[in-house]
Amino acid sequence: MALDEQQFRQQAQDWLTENFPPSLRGGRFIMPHTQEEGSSPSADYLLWKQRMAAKGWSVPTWPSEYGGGGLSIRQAEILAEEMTRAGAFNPIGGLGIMMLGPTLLEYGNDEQKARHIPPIVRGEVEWCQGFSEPGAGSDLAALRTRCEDKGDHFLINGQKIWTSFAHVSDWCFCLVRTDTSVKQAGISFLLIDMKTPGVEARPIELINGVSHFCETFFTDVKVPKENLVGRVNQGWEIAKRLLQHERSGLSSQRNVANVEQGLPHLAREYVGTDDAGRIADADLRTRIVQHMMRQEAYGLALKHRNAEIEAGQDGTAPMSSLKNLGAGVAQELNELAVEILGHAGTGNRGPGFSNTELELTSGWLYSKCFSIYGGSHEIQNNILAKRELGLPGA
Amino acid sequence: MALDEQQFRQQAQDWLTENFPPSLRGGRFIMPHTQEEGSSPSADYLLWKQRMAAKGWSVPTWPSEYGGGGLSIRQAEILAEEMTRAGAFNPIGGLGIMMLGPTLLEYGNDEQKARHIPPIVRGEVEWCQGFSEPGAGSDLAALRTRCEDKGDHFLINGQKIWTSFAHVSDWCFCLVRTDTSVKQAGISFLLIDMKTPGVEARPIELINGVSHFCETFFTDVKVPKENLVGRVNQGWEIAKRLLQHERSGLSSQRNVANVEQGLPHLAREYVGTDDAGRIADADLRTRIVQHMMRQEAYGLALKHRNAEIEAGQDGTAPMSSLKNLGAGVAQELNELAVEILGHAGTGNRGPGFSNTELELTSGWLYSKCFSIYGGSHEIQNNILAKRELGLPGA
Amino acid sequence: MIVLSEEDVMLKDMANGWTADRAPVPALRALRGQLADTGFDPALYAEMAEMGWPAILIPEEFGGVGMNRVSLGLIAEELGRNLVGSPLVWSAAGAVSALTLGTNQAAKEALLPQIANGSLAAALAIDDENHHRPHTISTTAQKYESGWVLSGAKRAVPDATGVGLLVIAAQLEDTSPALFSCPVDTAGVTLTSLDRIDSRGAADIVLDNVSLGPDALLGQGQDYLDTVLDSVRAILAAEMLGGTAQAFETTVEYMKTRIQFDQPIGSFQALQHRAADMLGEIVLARAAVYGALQAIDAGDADASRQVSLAKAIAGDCFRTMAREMIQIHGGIGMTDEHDAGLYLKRAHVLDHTLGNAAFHRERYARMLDI
Amino acid sequence: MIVLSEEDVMLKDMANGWTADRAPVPALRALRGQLADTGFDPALYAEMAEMGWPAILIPEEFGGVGMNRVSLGLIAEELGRNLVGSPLVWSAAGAVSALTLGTNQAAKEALLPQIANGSLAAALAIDDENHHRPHTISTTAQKYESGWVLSGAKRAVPDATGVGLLVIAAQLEDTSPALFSCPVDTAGVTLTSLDRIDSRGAADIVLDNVSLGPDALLGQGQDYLDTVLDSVRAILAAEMLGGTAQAFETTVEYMKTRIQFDQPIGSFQALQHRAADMLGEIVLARAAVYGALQAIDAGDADASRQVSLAKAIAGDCFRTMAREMIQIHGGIGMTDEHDAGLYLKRAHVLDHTLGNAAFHRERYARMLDI
Repeated sequence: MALDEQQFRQQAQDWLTENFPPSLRGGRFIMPHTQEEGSSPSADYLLWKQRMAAKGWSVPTWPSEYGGGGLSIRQAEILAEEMTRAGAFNPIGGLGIMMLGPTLLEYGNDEQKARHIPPIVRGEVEWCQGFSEPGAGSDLAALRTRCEDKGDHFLINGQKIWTSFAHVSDWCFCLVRTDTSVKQAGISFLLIDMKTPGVEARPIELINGVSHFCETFFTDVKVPKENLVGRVNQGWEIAKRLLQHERSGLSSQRNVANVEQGLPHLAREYVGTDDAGRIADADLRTRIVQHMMRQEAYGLALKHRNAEIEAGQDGTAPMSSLKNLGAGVAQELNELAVEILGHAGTGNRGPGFSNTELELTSGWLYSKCFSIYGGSHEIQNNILAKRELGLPGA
Repeated sequence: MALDEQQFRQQAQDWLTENFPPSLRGGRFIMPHTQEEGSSPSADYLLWKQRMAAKGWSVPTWPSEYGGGGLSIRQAEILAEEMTRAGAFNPIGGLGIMMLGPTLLEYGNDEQKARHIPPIVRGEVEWCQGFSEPGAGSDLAALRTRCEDKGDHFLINGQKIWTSFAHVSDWCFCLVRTDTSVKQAGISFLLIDMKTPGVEARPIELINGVSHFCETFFTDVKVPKENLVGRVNQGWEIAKRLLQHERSGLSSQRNVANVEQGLPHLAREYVGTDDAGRIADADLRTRIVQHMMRQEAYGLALKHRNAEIEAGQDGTAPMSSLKNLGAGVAQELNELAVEILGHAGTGNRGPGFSNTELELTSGWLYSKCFSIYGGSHEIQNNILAKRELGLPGA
Repeated sequence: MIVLSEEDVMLKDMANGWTADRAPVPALRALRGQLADTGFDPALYAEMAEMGWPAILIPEEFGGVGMNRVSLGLIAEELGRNLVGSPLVWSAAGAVSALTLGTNQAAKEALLPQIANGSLAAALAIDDENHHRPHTISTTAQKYESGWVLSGAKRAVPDATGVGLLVIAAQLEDTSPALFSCPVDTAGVTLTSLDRIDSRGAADIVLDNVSLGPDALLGQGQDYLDTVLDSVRAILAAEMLGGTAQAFETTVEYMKTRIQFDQPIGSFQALQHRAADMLGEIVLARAAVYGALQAIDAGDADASRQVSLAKAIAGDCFRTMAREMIQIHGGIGMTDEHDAGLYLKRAHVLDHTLGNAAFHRERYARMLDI
Repeated sequence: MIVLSEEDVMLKDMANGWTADRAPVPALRALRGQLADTGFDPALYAEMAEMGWPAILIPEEFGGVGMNRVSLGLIAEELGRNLVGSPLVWSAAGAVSALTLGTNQAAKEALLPQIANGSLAAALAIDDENHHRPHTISTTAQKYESGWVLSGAKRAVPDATGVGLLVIAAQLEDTSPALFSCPVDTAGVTLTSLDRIDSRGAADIVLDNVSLGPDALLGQGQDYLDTVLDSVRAILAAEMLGGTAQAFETTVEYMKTRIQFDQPIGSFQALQHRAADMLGEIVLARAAVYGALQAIDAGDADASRQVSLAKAIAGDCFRTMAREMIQIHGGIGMTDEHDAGLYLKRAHVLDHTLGNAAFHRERYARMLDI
């Protein structure tokens, strides 16, 4: 098996050498949504996207039947390592890949899979998630968006919130209430075309000025019955599975993109070093070190989980723990980054602040939602107490 | 008023110069209980005790009618400052002073006050507290020790636990169940002579080897009816008040007696300093500094509370907060002390460890109960959530 | 002691009422986009002056009311509760301390009455770069027969764009630091207005051979500078305490009303205990802040250490509370529309003003020779 | 990766079963008061030897089984769960690494087979004083024609009283450190048995001109010493991980059974969330510990850093968990009769063995040039 791994590593290297445009080296994923904000991808970016889509390596472990890479988790890990080594990156992303795809592969019918998955693989269709409502945040199952069976179609009325990028998405996977007499058991899972009349998305401005989260209103929206995933009232089961994919996706993100050369580098630049070459502020240095150790241990925990899954074992690290740890480590990183910047980490807009400084400051503010979205820290702890530790309810 | 304060300060100084035996300078309170362990107090100690008792300054704020000092809180504070300055200390202490006395002054009848308070002031009678039971720890009101009205006396049967120094105490103030049909409202407050037949106290050994907490068994114990404080079934109300005195007493203890010259001194001795004269281990130094700042802020909080009470205002700092903060600061101190000692902080008994090292290590282990006794950290937080913050019940 | 005089209680109640009425949080929001102008509302500052607030520390002989730092701290705490924008702290604690602790009688006579009546507001320009290092000032002041020439750059000076007077830290030729008074429109002074996250005014300042008269020097020496800075830091700590208290109270109220799982989230014990622990932290912060103010008022020998204690503890406490405010509010706390983000941003900026918590922990340690 | 081979799974199950059966926590209690003798039960160590545990890292040519550090770590973890007393770590990881990483062929041939079969147990005498400072060893070794003379003192050497062999760190004349093998009954070696809180054996050692043969030198140089120490530290971290895991599981079980306010205390959300957060800390510790063991096995260039990561995180985690164990158990957790105190005491001693968490954080920082 180590030999096979070596062979695959060589193949990946060769393919990357041939196909990854050197001009993109060190670049990163550009969300299609952000194109409207002026940073449209280069021709090389589009070429790279096309090649990765054709190879199926945008989703390396999905079945090749639907355009995926058909790789094992270990091979995907090797691929990721080789991409890092080559300065390459995955040019295709989004909620379709992180959440809906894996869910459809499990719960979708053949027609739904054939229709929706290949465009996700190719990065052609953007999906948003219609789960939370104003009165249903942590208590997601309290959702009230109404879905009536009108014979030849469903009729949707209600309001969602925190629908990221709803205003620029093509489709929405949505939880709707199909039975008001029960709570979890009255929810269904629906795919809604965002261009359907009656759908309106209004961006909400966040504390760092970005506004990709929306309020989304559904007013007499007609949805074809073929867009129901699973059975009527099976939505909660499907949603729980999808949320596992979300936790998994969120827990594997390192959320460190903004500080590419690391905190010590930033600290040396902004705070300086003492005679022994140590970061000059001993109190700050102590906290940077503690953080880096947590960061490294967390990286090892992710690596171990992947190895376990690859080996067909149950992961020893619960996904909810990884989600919380990942959020905590990333928030810590962002806190330290702005502390290192000092006054330079207090800017809203230039002049007086470099773009990097503004990005770090904005990123710090945004990082506060890591422990809220995808199931808050508190909700993950409830899950852990019940499912992992078997503690009794109140 | 500032003038009065100055006058009183002078009086206190004068009295201390005349009455405090110089041989005791820098000494400290010796619990009468510990005499059996060989450290019997000197003749000067007994003289000092007798003088303080006669002056009533063992309990400076208690009414002079019952032998107290009749001072204001501010005067008591000045007295404490002057005693510190003179290297003096209060030679009389214990639960009678900290808990029962204030409670009896409020709820006791004239006969009870006249009988029990003067001996407490003089440090002649030691009291223990019979509250907790094996099934009633944090949930104190679940207590089951039975008290039957036998006409001319009460008959007590049951078991208490964590009765500190029960095995060497003269009397016990005790919560007993007088009505099994209700919870809090079925509890009474009783004074029990520990020499009564049927009372048996068995010391429990703690993790640091001390064993002043006891299991106390009551088997057909007859208690005169005059020993009931307040009314039958009024015990919970009285106990809550008494527990406030306990919290107050616990929160004012600094619990730092073991590290008299402070952590920096200890660290300089055991860890050393760097070229700039700082404690050599930067990580440890950072934590020592943080601790000392919390310690100082906590000291200020206590001082402020006394000033507020003196001025007849409601304290802005809740007693439960002070209890938790005090316990936390003291535990932190003890953790740091043993970390500073290194291997020297791992001893159970000599040779190889000095007495100071053994005391610090034992004190560290014992400090773990600061957040448990007198109402655990969790119970104080429940109290704060309900009473201070007005948060709803589950 | 924290026990307030009747006078102080009246002052505090007045500040509380005025702030709630005239300068609630929406008043801060209204400042956004106007930062190139003043960074605060001059009309509101005029009202503060009418109430005598800038004059609190000014001796009566110079038109002031001669109250103490505890009094000013009480006002700062109330302003902090609603994140009120104004140059009060810098004028009433900063410039006033620079003048009263200094030796320049002419400047006192000229400036203190104007500060007292609110016609002159001031800013303090201390930091040369992104971190607070008051013992290594790089801006220089050279003495000539005709007066002084200042050269250098000052970073992120709060409220500089809206005031008439700058008090500038510069290094003398013997390397000791000094403070200079400098009208903001002096030739060679260039302000670049900053747009900072807390929506308050601030500017970078370039000092290009700025000529000042011989009377511009207010005082000199490291002790003098430290004492002036401590006077401001203690008041900033009081402002942070107010912000913390308000963030806490708002959060506890939200916990009583937000329903999830068919009950108010404040009924969940995990949140209850976090709120209870937070209450304890505020107890510590309050004790430290009023301890520091009183220590300055009493002229205690260890007042500087008490100030660092207060600034560090209040800074950490406000940051932590603002984070908890967002976390407990959940998604809504992340929106610009909600106030939680404003508290977080203000906590961050205040923490970094005149030395963050780490700076003051280190200063505390050195003062105790640890 | 943490994925275990079938062989390792078998080993782990075996260790788990044996420990539960033969060496549960009461076996540690039984050692109390016998510390002047061995500090561990020789009969139990003989059973471990029969199972081949001391031989795990020893190459087959010297009578060993040639498995890797992950395998030994799994055993240490299981022993740590029940606080088993034995010189296994010092013999199987310490002395064996000192020999196999060294250059002394004669010593390997003489000693490794005895260690493998359990007839010779060893202790590592590193620290000269109360803190772990392996880069400033004060014990000296002087070379003479007839061999070596060691002088100095060693502090708190674990299990020294019950073993036959001491491996002693001393400074050569060129100031580089070296390790020497020294039978415990060599003339000039004086042991003072220590009574420590963890009820395990340890001794202070005085080396008064101890003469050793020319073959006593096992290896030398700072790298050599660091690598030997890392080998032990990683196994100690695994032992701490086991202790943490057991303390956690015992506490969670207690939460399910202890009734207060008419319900199991485990139904209180404040405790639930603390347990959930603690679970996350154990996830990190486990990842760090197995990461370090694998890094050594793989000969990774950054293995030393990984070891410091593991030792620091496992040390903090075990301490924190032991404190929580007592707190959640309440009064009963404070009694000597309950096991909680034993976990706290063992956590404390293990943390301070071969460098506590602060030592390893600093070492980690220096290796990353922070």
